[in-house]
Amino acid sequence: MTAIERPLPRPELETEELLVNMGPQHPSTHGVLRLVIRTDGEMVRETWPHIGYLHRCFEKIAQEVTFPQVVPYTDRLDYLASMNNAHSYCMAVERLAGIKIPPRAEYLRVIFSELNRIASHLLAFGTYALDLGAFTPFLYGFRERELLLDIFEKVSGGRLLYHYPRIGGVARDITPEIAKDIEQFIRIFPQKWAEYNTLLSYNKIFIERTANVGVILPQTAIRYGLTGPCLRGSGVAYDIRKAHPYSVYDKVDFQIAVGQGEKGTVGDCWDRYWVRMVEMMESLKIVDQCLKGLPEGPVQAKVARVLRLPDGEAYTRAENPRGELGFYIVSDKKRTNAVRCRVRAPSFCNLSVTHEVAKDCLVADVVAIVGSIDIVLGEVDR
Amino acid sequence: MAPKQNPVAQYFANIYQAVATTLLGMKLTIGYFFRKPVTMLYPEMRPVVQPGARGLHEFDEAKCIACKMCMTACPVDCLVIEFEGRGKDAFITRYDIDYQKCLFCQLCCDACPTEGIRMTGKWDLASYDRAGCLVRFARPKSTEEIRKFREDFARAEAEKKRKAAEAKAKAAAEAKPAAAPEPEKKSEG
Amino acid sequence: MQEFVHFLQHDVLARISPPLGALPDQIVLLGAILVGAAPIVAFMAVIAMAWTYGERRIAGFIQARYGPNRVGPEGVLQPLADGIKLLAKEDIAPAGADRPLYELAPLLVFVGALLPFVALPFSEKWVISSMAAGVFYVLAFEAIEVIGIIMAGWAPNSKWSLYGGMRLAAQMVAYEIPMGLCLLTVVALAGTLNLGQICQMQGGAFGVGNWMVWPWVSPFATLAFFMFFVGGLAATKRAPFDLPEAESELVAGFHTEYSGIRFAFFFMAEYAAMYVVCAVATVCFLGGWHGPFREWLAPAAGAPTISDLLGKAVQVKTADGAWFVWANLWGALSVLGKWAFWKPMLYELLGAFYLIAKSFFLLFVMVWMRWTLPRIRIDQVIYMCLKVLLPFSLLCVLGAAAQTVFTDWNLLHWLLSAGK
Amino acid sequence: MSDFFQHFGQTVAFIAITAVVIGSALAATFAKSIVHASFALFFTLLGMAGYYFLLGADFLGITQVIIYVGGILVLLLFGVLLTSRSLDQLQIRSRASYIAASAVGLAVLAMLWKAIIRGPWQHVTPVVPQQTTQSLGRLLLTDYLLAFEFSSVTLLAALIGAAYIVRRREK
Repeated sequence: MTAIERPLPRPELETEELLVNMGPQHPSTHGVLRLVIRTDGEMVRETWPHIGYLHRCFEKIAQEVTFPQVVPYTDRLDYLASMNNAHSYCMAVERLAGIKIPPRAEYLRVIFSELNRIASHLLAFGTYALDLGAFTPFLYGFRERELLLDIFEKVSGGRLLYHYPRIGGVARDITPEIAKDIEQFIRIFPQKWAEYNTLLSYNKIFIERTANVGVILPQTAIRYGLTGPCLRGSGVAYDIRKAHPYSVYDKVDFQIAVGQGEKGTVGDCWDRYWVRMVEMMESLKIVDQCLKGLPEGPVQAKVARVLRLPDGEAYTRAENPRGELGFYIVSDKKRTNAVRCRVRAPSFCNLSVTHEVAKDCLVADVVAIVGSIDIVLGEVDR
Repeated sequence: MAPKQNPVAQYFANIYQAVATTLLGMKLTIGYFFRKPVTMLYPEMRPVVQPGARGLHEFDEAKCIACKMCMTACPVDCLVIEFEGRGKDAFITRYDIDYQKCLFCQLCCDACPTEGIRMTGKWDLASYDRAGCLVRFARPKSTEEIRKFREDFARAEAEKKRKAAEAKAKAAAEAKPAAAPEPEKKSEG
Repeated sequence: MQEFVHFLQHDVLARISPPLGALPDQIVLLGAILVGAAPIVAFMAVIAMAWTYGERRIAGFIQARYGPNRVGPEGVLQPLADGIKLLAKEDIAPAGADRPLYELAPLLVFVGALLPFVALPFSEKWVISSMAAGVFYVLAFEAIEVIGIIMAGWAPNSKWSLYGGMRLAAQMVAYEIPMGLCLLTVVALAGTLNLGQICQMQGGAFGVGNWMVWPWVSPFATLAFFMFFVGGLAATKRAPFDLPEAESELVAGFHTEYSGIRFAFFFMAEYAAMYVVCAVATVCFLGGWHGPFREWLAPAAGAPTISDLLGKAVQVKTADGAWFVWANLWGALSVLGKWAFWKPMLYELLGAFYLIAKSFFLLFVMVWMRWTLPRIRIDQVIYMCLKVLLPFSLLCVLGAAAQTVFTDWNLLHWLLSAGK
Repeated sequence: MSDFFQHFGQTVAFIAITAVVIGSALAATFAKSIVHASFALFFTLLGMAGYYFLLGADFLGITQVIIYVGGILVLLLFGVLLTSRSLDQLQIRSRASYIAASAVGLAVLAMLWKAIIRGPWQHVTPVVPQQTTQSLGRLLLTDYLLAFEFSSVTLLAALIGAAYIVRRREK
């Protein structure tokens, strides 16, 4: 806490600065993030994010339990994007083990990863509206997310923690009924999306609250290692699905959503928000294409019951709804568990920029900025 | 970036936008006001659980072969199994799942070779105390029963052993030079 | 005030029994205040309770869900259950709180919300004090609420509360100016500060033709109405101006540390203040108690008043030497069978119905807006007040002044009501 | 008899209001915390409004509330609450300041006393003008227009001056 005492240029009028603890029990900190903000009246001079409140030793656990047993734990990293997390982890193990998974499983993984991206962005949209004081979009977002959760429940049995991608494929095949549900969702969603835009995206108050607020310059974003919508919101067209295609992403056609500075400056909160909104529609396109091109075949490759990986290390990354989720695994052929498992969590890296961005702004802006970065504390603290 | 506008025009445009977008939003919300809610009245209307949902476990003692695969597969060690005997005739004395620890990951069910343990859609798992979180799936057995099974099992084992020894002796008697000792099975539990 | 006391003395008490009529003014007034205060508090409580339920139900439907529906039929008893819960709750004060101020603050806020009801008409005759400067009075006593809330922000020794209090003070002080100017528009057009008189001249054709809000009466008043409503949203800290209690920024603002019955006071004060703003808007812009079909019930010029009727009915009996009220109960009850008694009663009742219905409609719009819009930032709140509302409300006042000078209000009134 | 009660009631009200005013004024003077002093001032100002109401000057009473309570006191509280904590504990630091403050206070008291003694007091039956607001407005815009305008211009000048003093200087 020594940094707090660092003197800043004094304002003209002698005022008293206040050190305020925002969180961990605060309505707008997305879980248990603790922000220490130094304020001068309504102006925030500096913000320090404090993390670790939700630490659950994920990496240590991942080194203790066997490889298939880690998969349900990855669900709990970014609990809003379980499909994507497990996808990334399974890819790492498969790469080390040299398992080639059946094409149908690849397609299913992509379909559900993208649907989960929509679900996650719907929640991000809703909570962001909540941060800015609009309650209703939150529930509308939940309403559509519920449709997705029903689909996930049908296919995986879980509503939040799916444990659907498994090492060597996916847990279950989809039934025609599930395929129909997904098609139905693809049909109705664009109209709901337009409603969100009417209600929130193009609302003048919302634009005023987010445009030109919390501008992250492209170079700042790159310097802090931001990924995902936070990076693309700053106008950098970097998406792992395009830059380093994995799974079947090279076979589908979609655009990278990039912040244009449509309502204000490139890299402001509105841009980050808008990237998420556009990504929902792009994900819908991917799901549509994958569903149409879904090959027949098994969904699970042959995997040894007691999985031992050869000596080696692997790092795989996947585009999570929040950015680049990487798993680095070191394995030993004598062991059934990883020697080292390290997670490169997007929320953790994205959160680091808060200190740089959330300063010399209003208290309300801090909420808007933290909300627009869209962190999940389960992943930040791991 | 919006084209640079005359500040006066910008001022009025802002006011217009603020009013217009507010009215649009209000039109949308009032539309929902007159529509039927999508939520359900919970205790009266129960949500339909999809087939294959991962809820409370269901344990079939008859199918269990006491192979302990579920116990091994569990990432959180929430499963405890104790039994007498082995294989198809195993006598399960204890099959507990501690739902304070359970992840509902279904790895136990996937590991089970006989589908003796599987998950049902039962999701209403609240209990008033911690003791309620520990669910004993196996039918409780009296010590008498266990003792009886032990005796029976020991007798059967002895019988089996005797038979095996007899067969061995017979085989040895039939072909003396080709005698090889049968690998001994290790008994578990 | 004086007339009211005289009315009580001569028309009510003296007719019940002559010695009662000889009671001194002050005693009568004190009695009237005590008797009169109870219904106001009750009315305020009922409004607050009705709207806590209404707000949650409306929010529910807007958000495609049900809202409270468990306690009583359709959940209408929910506010009662909440009230009992709040009353029964432990009253917690944070350590380090300034106890006297902490305890005084909710009361001040409550009193501040209660005082405007004194000048607020409920119907043409149903008004506690028809004071000359009614418009001004209603605006003034919101100031007490501001002080109460600053106190509530400071006393619990919580930073979030302090922020809430400061924000509210800034907001309310700023928005009082455009709100006052918007009302001044009406005052300029009507030529009086008396709420009753302002309302009285808005009848017009069919009871709706002459409302201030209609552009043909005065386009400036139309504009002023909308600005008054926006200002009212800000002054009652309703979304999108709910920064003082912005839950995503300040936890709960100035009432973060309050619980139980003290919290209930804040809550009731908020809804009462909302009703006051809506009722003032109704009285000044939306024709108050005027509405269709009401003039059919209008009493004729020489028609006896209710108190006349009552007095007469009672007096028949007093001639026999029976002094007490219960002795004359039959006479009093017999009045109930007369249309002449019911007609003015219905006339007032219909007026009250129109006024409260219109106010409730505005309240509904407030709730509707709250569940639609995001929250504005504090600098935008002040920008909106000083750079948008203030110039336009000044324009309204000037325009209205010009209108009264160049066109005769009475002429316009005459033209519009010529049809009937 | 009614007349007696009229006076009696007024007297009671006057005494009650005076008690509030004097009590809160004393509290404002001797309060340890400047915040408490400010809140005590609130009751003093409200009591003053009560005097106006008692005299039948309802418009003036409301103005007192709206200007002093709603405006000035809120600004005062704003200043007090947003400035440094060191002001929280108000205390007179030295004997010299004690003496100086007492001297000034006594001087003011002496002047007031003289005014009270010299004042041409007479008993008039209070005539409650029915239309205080209108007559006040008329007077302000006719006889006292110059004074009215002058005071408003003075206030405006003060406002601009304050804004000028607290402006941010470019370096």
